[in-house]
Amino acid sequence: MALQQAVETAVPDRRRPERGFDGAALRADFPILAEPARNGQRLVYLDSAASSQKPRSVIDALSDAYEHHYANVHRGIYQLSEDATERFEEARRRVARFIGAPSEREVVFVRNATEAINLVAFAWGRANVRAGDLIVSTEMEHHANLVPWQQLAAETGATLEYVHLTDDGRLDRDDLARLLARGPKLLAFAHVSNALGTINPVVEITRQAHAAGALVLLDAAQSVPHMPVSVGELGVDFAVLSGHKMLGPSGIGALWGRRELLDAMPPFMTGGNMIRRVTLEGTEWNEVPWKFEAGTPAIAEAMALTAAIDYLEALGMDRVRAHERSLFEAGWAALSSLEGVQLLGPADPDLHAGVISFVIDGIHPHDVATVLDSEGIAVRAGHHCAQPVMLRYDIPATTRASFYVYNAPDDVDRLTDAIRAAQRLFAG
Amino acid sequence: MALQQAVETAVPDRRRPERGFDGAALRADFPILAEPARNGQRLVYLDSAASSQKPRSVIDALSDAYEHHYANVHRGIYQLSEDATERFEEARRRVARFIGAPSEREVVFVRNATEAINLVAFAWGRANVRAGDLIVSTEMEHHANLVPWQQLAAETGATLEYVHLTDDGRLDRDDLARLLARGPKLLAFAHVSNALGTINPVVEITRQAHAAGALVLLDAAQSVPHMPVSVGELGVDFAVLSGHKMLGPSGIGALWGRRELLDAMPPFMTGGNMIRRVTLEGTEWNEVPWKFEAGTPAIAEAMALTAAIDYLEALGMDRVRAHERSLFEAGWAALSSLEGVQLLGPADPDLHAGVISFVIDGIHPHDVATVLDSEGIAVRAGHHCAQPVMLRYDIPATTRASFYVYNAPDDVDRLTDAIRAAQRLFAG
Amino acid sequence: MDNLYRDFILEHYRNPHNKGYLDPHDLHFEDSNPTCGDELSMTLVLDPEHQHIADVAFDGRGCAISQASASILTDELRGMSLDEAREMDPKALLEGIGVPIGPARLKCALLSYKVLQGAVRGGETAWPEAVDLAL
Amino acid sequence: MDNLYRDFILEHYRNPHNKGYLDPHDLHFEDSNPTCGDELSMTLVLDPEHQHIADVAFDGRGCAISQASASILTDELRGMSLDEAREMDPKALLEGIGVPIGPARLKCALLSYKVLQGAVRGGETAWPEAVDLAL
Ligand SMILES: Cc1ncc(COP(=O)(O)O)c(C=O)c1O
Ligand SMILES: Cc1ncc(COP(=O)(O)O)c(C=O)c1O
Repeated sequence: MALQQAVETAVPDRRRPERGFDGAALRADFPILAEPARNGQRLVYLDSAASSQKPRSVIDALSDAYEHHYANVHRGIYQLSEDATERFEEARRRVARFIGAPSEREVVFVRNATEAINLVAFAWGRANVRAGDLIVSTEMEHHANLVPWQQLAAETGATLEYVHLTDDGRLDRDDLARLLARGPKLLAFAHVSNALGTINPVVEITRQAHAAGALVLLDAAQSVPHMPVSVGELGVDFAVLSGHKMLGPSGIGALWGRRELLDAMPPFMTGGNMIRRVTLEGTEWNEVPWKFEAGTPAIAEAMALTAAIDYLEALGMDRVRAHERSLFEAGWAALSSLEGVQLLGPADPDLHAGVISFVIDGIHPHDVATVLDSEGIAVRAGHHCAQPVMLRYDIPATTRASFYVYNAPDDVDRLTDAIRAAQRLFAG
Repeated sequence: MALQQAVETAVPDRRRPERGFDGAALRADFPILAEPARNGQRLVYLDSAASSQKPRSVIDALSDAYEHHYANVHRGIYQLSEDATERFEEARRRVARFIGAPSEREVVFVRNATEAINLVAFAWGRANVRAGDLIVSTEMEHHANLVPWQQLAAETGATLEYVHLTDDGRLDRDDLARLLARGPKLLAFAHVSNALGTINPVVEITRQAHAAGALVLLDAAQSVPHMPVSVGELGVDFAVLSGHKMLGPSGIGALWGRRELLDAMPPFMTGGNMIRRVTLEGTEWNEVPWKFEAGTPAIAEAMALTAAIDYLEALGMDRVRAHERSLFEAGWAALSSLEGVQLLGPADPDLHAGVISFVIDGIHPHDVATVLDSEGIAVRAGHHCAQPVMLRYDIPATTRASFYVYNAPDDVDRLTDAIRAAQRLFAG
Repeated sequence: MDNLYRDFILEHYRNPHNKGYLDPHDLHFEDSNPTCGDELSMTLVLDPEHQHIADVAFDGRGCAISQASASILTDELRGMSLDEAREMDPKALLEGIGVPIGPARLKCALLSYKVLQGAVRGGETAWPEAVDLAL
Repeated sequence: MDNLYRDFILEHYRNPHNKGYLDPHDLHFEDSNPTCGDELSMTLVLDPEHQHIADVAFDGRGCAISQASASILTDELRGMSLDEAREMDPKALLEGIGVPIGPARLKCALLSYKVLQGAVRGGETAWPEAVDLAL
């Protein structure tokens, strides 16, 4: 397997994680990248921030689940169902370990990061936020970490404020301090911005927020797939992620929350599996995390998420980060050398994940994406579900190239060449 | 392929759907049923009401999705994403057609039937139900169609009443009439009871409910997989289903609702994809159905649901129903001939789906399930997430055998023999 | 797709027809495609009977497809009756563009159509059903 | 698993040890497993120093595993100190049952343990962590 080789040939790097690994060698593990795309050209997939491609091992894990281990989980008194339950719960343990959670009882399976945030907004929010309370989010958030708080504020009469951004795409720390001084109930912010690539200093900000008496919800959708993340070490109170962005299947994600917070929260959705006892008069809830998992969960998807975590752990998350950091540096250098290309977000590679958002003078980002697509390069163009970022920088949209384990310097070259070609084309 | 053969050898049956088809011949299509289970015995899977097994074509559709057509859907301006979007939306059209919905714009993808009911309880319920209003559910509902209404009633001050059951497991129509006379806002009931097997007369009940001014939510989780269902012909207002019970993958289900109802409802969860425009001040929602689909959906699962529908349509839903009806008749006859076995639900095969719930004198249902499991027979034992049914018949639990396309008379024989063996064992 | 920009569209984008603002005019409408920020306005002058379109101009900013499509659409309008404009099939415009437009960019291609409809129907209209996928 | 019922458990289920109700008694507790309706009560008589268990009986109805496990557990209790009973490892009971219990039935097997804990600790206790999977 290519993963095996990449890990082995990269052995010296084990002690030098700053070196990363050869992404091109991993492509053989990803069927969609291994096959020739249109015009015989190799597909250059630069949209992993929207959703990642899947290695053979994850696809096989799904088949294996349905071929050998499938039954509904929980309560089934037969071997197949006990086996399925054990594998489903094993996935929970693996997610917990992967994100440094103290206990798997703190990991709730959901569809995606969006549902995880909504769960907190509904279950924690409706029980804890009152008229006049303050919630703080930021101007760089994905809509998933904005709109649920707008809704919560509208329903409860709470106030929602946003930390503003600096010109180079960082959180304005003075503005943050000013808002924290007003004693918010919650600070909800992203570890990594999907629209700008900015990596936020989570430990520091969390310390400040806690000192101000706020709980912290971390949107880790763009960090957990790309760098070592330990919710324990970061000190946050809630964290959310999506499996489909970390080599896992669609339809599965997770909420992590501190046990005492989850215990105290009422449920969100209700139905089978999250219940201890139902009578016509009322209901007793199950314990966490099951209290928050109503109905039949994404069983095979959870099992396949284990395979995704296996793949990432075999690479090593510090080396995944090193790999993407080197791609970012190469991409940033190449694109900033082009005339008429503006790059968004901080230039410092310590503060920037493997996401490069840019605009080209005189060419609309949608046109850039279409031209790149005709060259076999998949990038995203639009507001990246972060319209306030577009408003902040007064642009209609950006083009975004985002990197993952299967990208390599040759992808940066193809991207750069294609942008040059687009510029020539539009210059006429 | 076994499906092909079964359909072909069953050609005469095409004109005589009452004949069904040979379930044993289909097993070759289901990898988990084709392999020898423990002790070299064939697995007799009689828990399809909890979740069905998956045919090779569905498993392959998942792999195919990830190997050739995977990208995030909507908004991606490159061929791969447009292809994924088209296939995802094609799944929506196929679900709409399969359940006789007038328009695919009325089909919302969710995780499962439970989420679909919660969506209605949150979005429609919070906007339309007031203190003093009446909601009517029934004593035979799955917890998924009970607890969300308990929660809605508790939050709004509405009253929740339940239609009682007759001794043979049907809805008490007098009780229903009495409750409808009180002018409820909503009647929520199951097409088929998962705990009793009862098939409710949906058309009649819906007509009565509409005459009383109530909307009707149909829990079709146990009917859509097993018989022809047309929401248009049934005349209901909302219907819910789970993909995993109809040969499809876990993690995908659907809500169907009348367009004008969905249009008028506020969203449920919020985030990316369900939004037209976001500013820091507020948000404009997307159109239905996307207004209700926040975040990245279960993309590959939707695509594979298309393959499940293909499989069922190739068999023909009238023949699926005829097949299960004949298994029900065989099972009911065999089990009622055993001494000390009580069967629940109506004896009339027109009113009973392929679900047989029973209790055995002197043997706890959990012990029955464990003994059957040791014989390679997977049945469910417990309250089937329908505790009020257990209270109604004053039993702690039942053992339940449920049939699907891959079952055949030999499964009924194995079940009957194993029950006899359990009785001998416990008699000592 | 590959030559989408190469020929027809880029030509119209670089050298748009009917670009500008008619003053005075009989009809005026403007709209935008919020997902990509395309903005478009259209001004129309009618014949003395107010039955036919005598002159038309568009203004706006945005992607090549939305601007080219406005250029192509407005070329067709002179002499057309208002009824004909109202009943125009959006597919005709897509065909007029001459290159396949992927679902994700249908809104770009149809913004000019939507603005025209707003002008001739006297108020905002829904996106044509064809753009559902692009939402 | 195959012989789970055949031998030890079925023997205890058919001919339970220590079944009944001690009157008078020093400690009493009862509990149920709501998911399957198993019910169990336990009565204990202590030695004069109130340090050791002198006699014990259980009563109840439910599945073979819950009833057999109560029979097996109560056999172990006579002469045991209250502290020992409080510190008893639920795994010891599972081992005492002698056949593997699948996760879905752990609660059946551990109901007697939970009832004992309720009696010797003077109030309801949580299910042992081992049954998490069975929830
Ligand atoms: C009648 C009925 N309704 C609802 C459900 C809930 O389905 P899910 O767990 O897929 O949400 C079930 C599942 O058992 C059911 O049988
Ligand atoms: C920072 C961030 N948060 C949340 C989300 C929402 O993820 P999902 O669509 O999987 O719910 C995304 C996805 O783009 C994201 O980038």
